[in-house]
Amino acid sequence: MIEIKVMLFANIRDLTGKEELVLQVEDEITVSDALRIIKRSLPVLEKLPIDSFVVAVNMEYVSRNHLLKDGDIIAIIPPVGGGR
Amino acid sequence: MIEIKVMLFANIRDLTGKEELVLQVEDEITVSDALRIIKRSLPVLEKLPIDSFVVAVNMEYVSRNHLLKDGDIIAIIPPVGGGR
Amino acid sequence: MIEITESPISIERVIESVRDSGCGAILVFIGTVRDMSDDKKVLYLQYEAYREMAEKLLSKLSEDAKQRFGVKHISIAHRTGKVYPGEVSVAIAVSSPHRKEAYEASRYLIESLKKETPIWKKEFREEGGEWISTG
Amino acid sequence: MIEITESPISIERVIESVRDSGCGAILVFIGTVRDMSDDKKVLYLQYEAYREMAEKLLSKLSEDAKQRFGVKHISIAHRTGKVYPGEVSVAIAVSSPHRKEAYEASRYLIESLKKETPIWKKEFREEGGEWISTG
Repeated sequence: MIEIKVMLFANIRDLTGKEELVLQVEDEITVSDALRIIKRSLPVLEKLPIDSFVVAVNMEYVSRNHLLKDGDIIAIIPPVGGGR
Repeated sequence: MIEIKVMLFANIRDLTGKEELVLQVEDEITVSDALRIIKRSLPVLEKLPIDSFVVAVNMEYVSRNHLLKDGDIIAIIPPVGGGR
Repeated sequence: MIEITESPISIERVIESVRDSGCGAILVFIGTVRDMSDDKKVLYLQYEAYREMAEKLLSKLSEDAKQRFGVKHISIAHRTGKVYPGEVSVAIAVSSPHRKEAYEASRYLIESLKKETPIWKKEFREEGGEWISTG
Repeated sequence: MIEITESPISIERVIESVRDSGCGAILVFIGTVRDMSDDKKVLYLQYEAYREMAEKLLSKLSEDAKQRFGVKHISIAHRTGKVYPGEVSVAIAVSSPHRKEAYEASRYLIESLKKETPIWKKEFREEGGEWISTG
């Protein structure tokens, strides 16, 4: 059993009313897997294009097939960059 | 008889020990004429490449054949622009 | 100095932190909240940051800019929470022996900050709030 | 605000003078006196200006930059007299709705100021003084 902490921000936080989740899974999973689990547990997220959002693991941007280990912190990063 | 005030700065001021001169001439003269008179009255100026310095009359940069009138203020402007 | 903070930003402190008598140029970028957005009156912005990651990325970005442009010191301060029109949301100071490098590094820093740093802003107008991005 | 002054420059005042809640970007260039020049220790610089003409040219330059780059406010302050290493010799603040224009205008202003404004500097090192120009 491994535990992964999920951090939510901005419009994701507004929509779900949550700042954090904890995923408990049997074995190491990829970022894609984690996103699928998160979307299943928070159906309201279908209102956002989560699949286009970048993801950071332990504060580093990673790709969708990055493997998550016990104790990892995954953050879903909505688009940034307002203002010229 | 017309009177022209001459303003001196920086290395010209250091060399001559003067901040101002007054030229009194019979008639309107050009900037070139004025420079010639100034150099004659302050021979120490031959140490500086005055002929390559720009000149302002009444706070506007002018060419060497600009005509000076009574009451004009002529400033000899050594090179500026130190620092990158 | 890299700082993501709930408190008002002191421009003086940001500038002081990059002063160096070996540097002839300091360039300071100050981003302030505008009172209008798309012709609508802005009440305030709400900034939210993934603080630890933002600080880490901005530190990395600073090191990167120092190497790349040869500037000497860099300080970045970014507000979080409610920021009202006219208030400072971000300040970036760069000091450098010569000015050309300071301009290049400063521009690079603000563009990179806006693009890459996990800091979000929600704009509150009279008719409600909206998360803003150019992404 | 255009100011050629014997007194120390207040960066805060220069910045305050361009603040405008319609402008999201303020860019501040600060020129300071370096402690070394060509590997020689600098004691101080002596700035001398043709004050009236310098103020007139800088006002014109500011109007010119506002037109050309569409920036909103410009303030320029330049010291005269003795200025010691680490002290501010010149400060230029530009405010603008957006940052790109502020960077362009700021760079244009400092380059033009250095090239065209009748302000001279004499550098005093341990072995004496020398008028400096790139002209």
